[in-house]
Amino acid sequence: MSALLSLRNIWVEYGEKVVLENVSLDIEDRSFVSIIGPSGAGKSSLLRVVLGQEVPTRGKILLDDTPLPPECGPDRGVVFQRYSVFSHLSVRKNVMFGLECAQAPFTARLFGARRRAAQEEAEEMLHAVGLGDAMDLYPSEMSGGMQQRLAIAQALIKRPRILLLDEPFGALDPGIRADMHALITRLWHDYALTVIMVTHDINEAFSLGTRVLTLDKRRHDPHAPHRYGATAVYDLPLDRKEKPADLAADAAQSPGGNVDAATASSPSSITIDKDHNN
Amino acid sequence: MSALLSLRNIWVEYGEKVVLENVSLDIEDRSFVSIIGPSGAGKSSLLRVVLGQEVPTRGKILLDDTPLPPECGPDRGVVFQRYSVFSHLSVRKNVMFGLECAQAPFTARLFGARRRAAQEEAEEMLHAVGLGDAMDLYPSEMSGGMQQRLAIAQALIKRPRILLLDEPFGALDPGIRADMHALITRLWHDYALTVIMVTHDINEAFSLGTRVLTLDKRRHDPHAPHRYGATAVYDLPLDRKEKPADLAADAAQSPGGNVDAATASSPSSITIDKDHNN
Amino acid sequence: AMLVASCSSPKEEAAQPRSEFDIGWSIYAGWMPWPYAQQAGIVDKWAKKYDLKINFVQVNDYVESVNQYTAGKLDGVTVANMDALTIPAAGGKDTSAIIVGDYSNGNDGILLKGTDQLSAIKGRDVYLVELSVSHYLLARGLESVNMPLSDVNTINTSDADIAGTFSSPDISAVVAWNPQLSTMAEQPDANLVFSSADIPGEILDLLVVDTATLEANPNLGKALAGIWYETMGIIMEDSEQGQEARAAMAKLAGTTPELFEQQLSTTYLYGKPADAVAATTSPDLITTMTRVRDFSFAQGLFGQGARSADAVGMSFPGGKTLGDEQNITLRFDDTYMQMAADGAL
Amino acid sequence: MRWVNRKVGRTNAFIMGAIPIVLLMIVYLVLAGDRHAINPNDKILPLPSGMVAAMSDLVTQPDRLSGDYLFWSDTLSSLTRLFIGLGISTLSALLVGLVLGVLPPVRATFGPLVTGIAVIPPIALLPILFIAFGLGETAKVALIVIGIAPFMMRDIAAHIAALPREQIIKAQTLGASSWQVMIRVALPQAMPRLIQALRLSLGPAWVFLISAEAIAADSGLGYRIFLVRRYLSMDIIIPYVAWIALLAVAIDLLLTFSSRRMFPWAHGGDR
Amino acid sequence: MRWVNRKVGRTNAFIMGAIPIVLLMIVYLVLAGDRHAINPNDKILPLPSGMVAAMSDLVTQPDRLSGDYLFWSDTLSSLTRLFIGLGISTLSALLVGLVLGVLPPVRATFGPLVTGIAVIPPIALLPILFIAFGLGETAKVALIVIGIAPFMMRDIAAHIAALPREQIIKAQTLGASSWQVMIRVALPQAMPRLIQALRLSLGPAWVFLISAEAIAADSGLGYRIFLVRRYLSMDIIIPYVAWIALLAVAIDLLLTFSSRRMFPWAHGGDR
Ligand SMILES: Nc1ncnc2c1ncn2[C@@H]1O[C@H](COP(=O)(O)OP(=O)(O)OP(=O)(O)O)[C@@H](O)[C@H]1O
Ligand SMILES: Nc1ncnc2c1ncn2[C@@H]1O[C@H](COP(=O)(O)OP(=O)(O)OP(=O)(O)O)[C@@H](O)[C@H]1O
Ligand SMILES: [Mg+2]
Ligand SMILES: [Mg+2]
Repeated sequence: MSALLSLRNIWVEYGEKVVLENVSLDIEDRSFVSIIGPSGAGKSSLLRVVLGQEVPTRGKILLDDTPLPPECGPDRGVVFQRYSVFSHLSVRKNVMFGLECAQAPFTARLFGARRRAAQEEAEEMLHAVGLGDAMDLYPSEMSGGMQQRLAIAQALIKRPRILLLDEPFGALDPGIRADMHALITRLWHDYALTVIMVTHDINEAFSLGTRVLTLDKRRHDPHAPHRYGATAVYDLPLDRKEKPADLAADAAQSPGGNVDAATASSPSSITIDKDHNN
Repeated sequence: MSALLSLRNIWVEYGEKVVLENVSLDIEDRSFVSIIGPSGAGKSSLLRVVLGQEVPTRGKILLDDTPLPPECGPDRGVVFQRYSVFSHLSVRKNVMFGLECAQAPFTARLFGARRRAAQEEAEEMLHAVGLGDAMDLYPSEMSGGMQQRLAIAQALIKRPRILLLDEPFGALDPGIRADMHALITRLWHDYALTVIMVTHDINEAFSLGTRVLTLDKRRHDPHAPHRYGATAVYDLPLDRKEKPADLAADAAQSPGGNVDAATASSPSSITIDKDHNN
Repeated sequence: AMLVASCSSPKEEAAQPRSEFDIGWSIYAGWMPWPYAQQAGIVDKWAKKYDLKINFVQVNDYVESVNQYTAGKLDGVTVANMDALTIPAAGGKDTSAIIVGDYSNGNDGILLKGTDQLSAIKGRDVYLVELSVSHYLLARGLESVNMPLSDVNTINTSDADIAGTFSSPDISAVVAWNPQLSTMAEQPDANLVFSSADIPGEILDLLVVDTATLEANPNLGKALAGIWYETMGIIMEDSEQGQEARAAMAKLAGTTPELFEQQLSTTYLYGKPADAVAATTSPDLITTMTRVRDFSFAQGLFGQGARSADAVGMSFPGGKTLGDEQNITLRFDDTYMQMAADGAL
Repeated sequence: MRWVNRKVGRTNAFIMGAIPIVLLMIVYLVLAGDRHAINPNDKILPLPSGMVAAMSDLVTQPDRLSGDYLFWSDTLSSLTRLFIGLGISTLSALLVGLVLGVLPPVRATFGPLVTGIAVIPPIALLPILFIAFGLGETAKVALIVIGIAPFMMRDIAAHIAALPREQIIKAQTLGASSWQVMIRVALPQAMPRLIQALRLSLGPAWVFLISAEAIAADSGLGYRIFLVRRYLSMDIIIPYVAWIALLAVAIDLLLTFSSRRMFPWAHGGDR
Repeated sequence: MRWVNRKVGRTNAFIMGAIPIVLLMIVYLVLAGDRHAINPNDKILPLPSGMVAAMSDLVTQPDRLSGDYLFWSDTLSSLTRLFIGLGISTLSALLVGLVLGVLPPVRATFGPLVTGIAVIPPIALLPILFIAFGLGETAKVALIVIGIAPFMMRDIAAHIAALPREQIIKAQTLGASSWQVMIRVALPQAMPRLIQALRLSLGPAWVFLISAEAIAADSGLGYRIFLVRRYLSMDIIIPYVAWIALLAVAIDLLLTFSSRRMFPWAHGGDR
């Protein structure tokens, strides 16, 4: 198998409640996987498992064909659903943190020329996410969207092999969102990242991803809703270069449950967004 | 003036930083105001001022032509941008809280028949937001979108005169989002609410609102970005019954800054969403 | 506010006759007869005779017992002569010493490590309970070798902990009383260089009661004298009953009979009322109290108001007085001991 | 695996936790053995055999005079005082902390007073305290209460005052009055913290109990310790101290356990 | 306006805070006046004039023997001991708390020991302490440290262990090692809490200082209080206690202030 990351029969349970049921996936190196699915389906749980934050109750995960250690590391970057930045560091220092950890194992702080270099790199990234004016603020002084962008900058500066994004652009206005799309696409190309992104925006899922994965319950027991977990009900590889509009539309229509109700009623919005992105 | 809520020359400043600059608005009774604008423009700050959580540095706010007391009350409901529910109460009790406060001034708890009635009402609301299966969970056991829906149910059950929503549907998948749109529209009609909603989804802003307001900076000093604050740069009343598609498209194109870049590139998506909504 | 309010309640309204009284005691060889008497039923017997109720209340901390008496929470207390003068009497509380129970005859002493000469104490750090009879003993001891108090450096040490501290190697001089004294004397290199046996009759152990209460309730004095001398009769016997009584006292004091006998042997008990009357009426008592009050005044124990050693007045049997006659607050009263001697109780 | 991520199972945790304690005991035994080799009558570091001998009377023999088993009656008196003191402190901390935490005007008025009382070392007040409350149980309980209640009040008040402002706002938009905010929002969220504060106060509470018993008592663990301290009877003091530690650890565990049972929502991060 | 929402300005807060304190003083004066009307020599509730007279010697006159101004030399000795004790405790609390809080295996191994030490009342250990540390300044400082450091360690460790799991995860995805998590994530966030713990420990620290000075000392505020307790000199005890309270409040304010200055991010909710 040449897959970078393989999930084999993963189950995630919280006590009685089955959240993920028998999920098996292979994720290729340099792919951009979008994950969609109804709220509460287990998308964040899946990311947590891949991150190493949570250990699946059953099943195993292979990274480069070796079992993934049950801890997270700098090879996997993350942007959490609830923006989590270090509240005790200013914006600039939040972004520099990753650089400092890598370059100064002991002090975790840089000085002199190396500090200036790191600072410049951080500032460049902050400009890219539109926080050029907010370098010296503390997170508590920023709006929701600004914190979210800070979290993105923080994760991107490390250029991790695998980047896990949990609704990263949810709190952003369309203008900045478009900028971020461009930024992430560029970094993905330039640094050969593998990206797994959870989103609720189907346009976004299709326009950015090379593969769209729908997570939902296959079975539903109305008397014991926690009995069955979600799994990948639909897995659609897209060829970036020549993704046909109708295939995308098909894809959006097929998954069961809530998702299809919404997407079915606005098929053309996908077409439009495709335009917007190329 | 027959306006329900009047803002007169409101300024909001944090120390040196001007966030809102001279905002004046009249909001009619029973209107549905959508507020859009770039991240960090001051949308949440404006809601906080209307809510009474923050006192503007200058200007005054009139509710029914009397100055608004600088505190919040049950006449104004709110859903915050970062879902804030009571972490020590189960889902059902979170929603019942408002009913219990109103009906039992001293114990803030209901018993017997009244308790059952409140419980039923809460459960009905929870079913409406799709949390029928999660009544007994604590917020920490729920996904982001579920917490957001809980916050919405909690605010809606009180049927406040003025409902303030700060990106309420941001963390929801399209299917549930459509359900929520229907729910909010129904409640707005049935209970004669006045709604002020911040959103980043321009389709949503136009399809739900009777009036769309764009908040942005009019002036920008590149050397001192905090010098100037945002204000309502564009204020567009929509006639619900016969909102012409091209007017909406016009509106989206006119505001300055980032917003227009994004909306201009996807004009037709607005048209589509209008279809979806009626 | 509650704190302050509750201590203002016991005013000087004690002048009416009452039938219930609280007497405080703390653990010391010379005072152990009191709790023993209570346990053995002697207290009840005499109280019934005079139609009174007398409670003996143990206070673990000696100073606290005297403070409680001074504050009016107790009607009487067991106390040493010096503390009776400097705490209640100097505080304006009119106090009568109705029973002179014993004097310390070796129960207080100065211990030095590594020498048996008192004069070697010069320049050392001396650990003791400052401003107590130990301090007085130290002053008298130094006087006997012609040294002023300033030749040593005194360090205040709590009486409960002094035994523990002496085992630390950097401490070489202590002044203490029993039982701590004998505990420390067991240490191999400790020497007793001066003790209260060298100044017999100067450290007296008394039972004092509030003068106003006593005047209103003379029966209290009679009952207490009756209790004391009946108990003395038992415990000073060499019989099996006496031995048992002393063992019971040892238990009450938290020690073994052997150690307690040892402590009793350094306590001169006035077993017969006549002996106590003789000691109280002797002019030696006035000499002793003069020494004690001069020492106390020199140490500032009479407080800021006191301009001279005469500030606090004392009276003795036979109308003799010492100090300010307008402000007599400590009265040595032999009435009840005399009644006991006369068998008039 | 990085150390931050190493989870320790229950059994392992138990074994690992026991190691340093056992080591300390061994060190003690060696030292005590050394001292006894030099002076067989050494009182300062008694051997276990000596402690057992000294304690067995207190534990198993009724006192000749009172008929009580001294060790057990000491424990009973001390625990009674401790629990009354802790109970009063907890209750008043909850009431005062709640009011101070939720209502800024009350905080402004009484906050400085509580701070003032909290910083006055109660030991310095001992002379005043016994005069005010007499020699009965009241004074001992009062010392515990004065010693720990202001600390707990401040802690609870600070915790409540630090609740996210959004929660208070939210409750008000849902129609809650000040009173309702207090009992439905602040109170339940203060409860786990209250238990936490109680746990932290246990140590000081014992200190004050023992100090009070040292001065005026005729039974109690602290009384006994101070009584035999005059004779340097470490063979009684050390077992008593160990017993106190054991009781304290048991109470601590009980509190932790009940907090987890009663307020599961507050311990989500612990799983 | 609901009471929850009433903000109190600085000046008002000052005035309101002073009211109950002033009231208490008036009550005291009335009571003291009453007692003095009956017994002009009353020692228990001295009048201010008496306190001034008693204190003026200590404050302004050098002592005959040592030539020191007693009040000031007492203050100096006590503060020196206090600050050394607090310093050592704070430092060790930071180190131990950090390690215990961040590294679960270390917590499993040493957590029970720290809890055990924290719950043993140090007062009961006094004899052992003297033997170990002698009677000099070391023993006094050691009593303070033993008295408060375990509490602070537990508090810091608990605070760090309760940091959102996401933060630790996040730091690790950014490449931080255990050590880096400790110094860059846990340490800075523990600092405001450390100051808070220090504030809460001030009261107990004074308690232990005074206890230590009561046991063996030749100067210090606690020494003086326990010395004059022998003759119930409330005219000295009360001013000394008030002075201690004043010092403690001053330290408390200083700590609050510096925490706000140094860690503004931790006090965002306060504005
Ligand atoms: N406590 C504070 N101190 C200083 N500045 C603040 C504070 N709170 C908010 N701001 C600033 O106010 C501005 C507006 O914030 P606000 O949260 O109102 O933005 P917003 O329009 O809601 O943005 P978003 O869409 O990202 O939520 C931001 O630039 C932010 O930096
Ligand atoms: N700690 C927990 N205990 C119990 N159940 C939990 C816990 N955490 C998550 N769950 C459950 O797991 C399910 C999946 O949660 P998850 O956060 O993965 O959903 P999601 O797909 O990310 O949803 P959203 O789009 O709303 O963020 C939810 O139904 C939630 O109730
Ligand atoms: Mg999620
Ligand atoms: Mg916002």
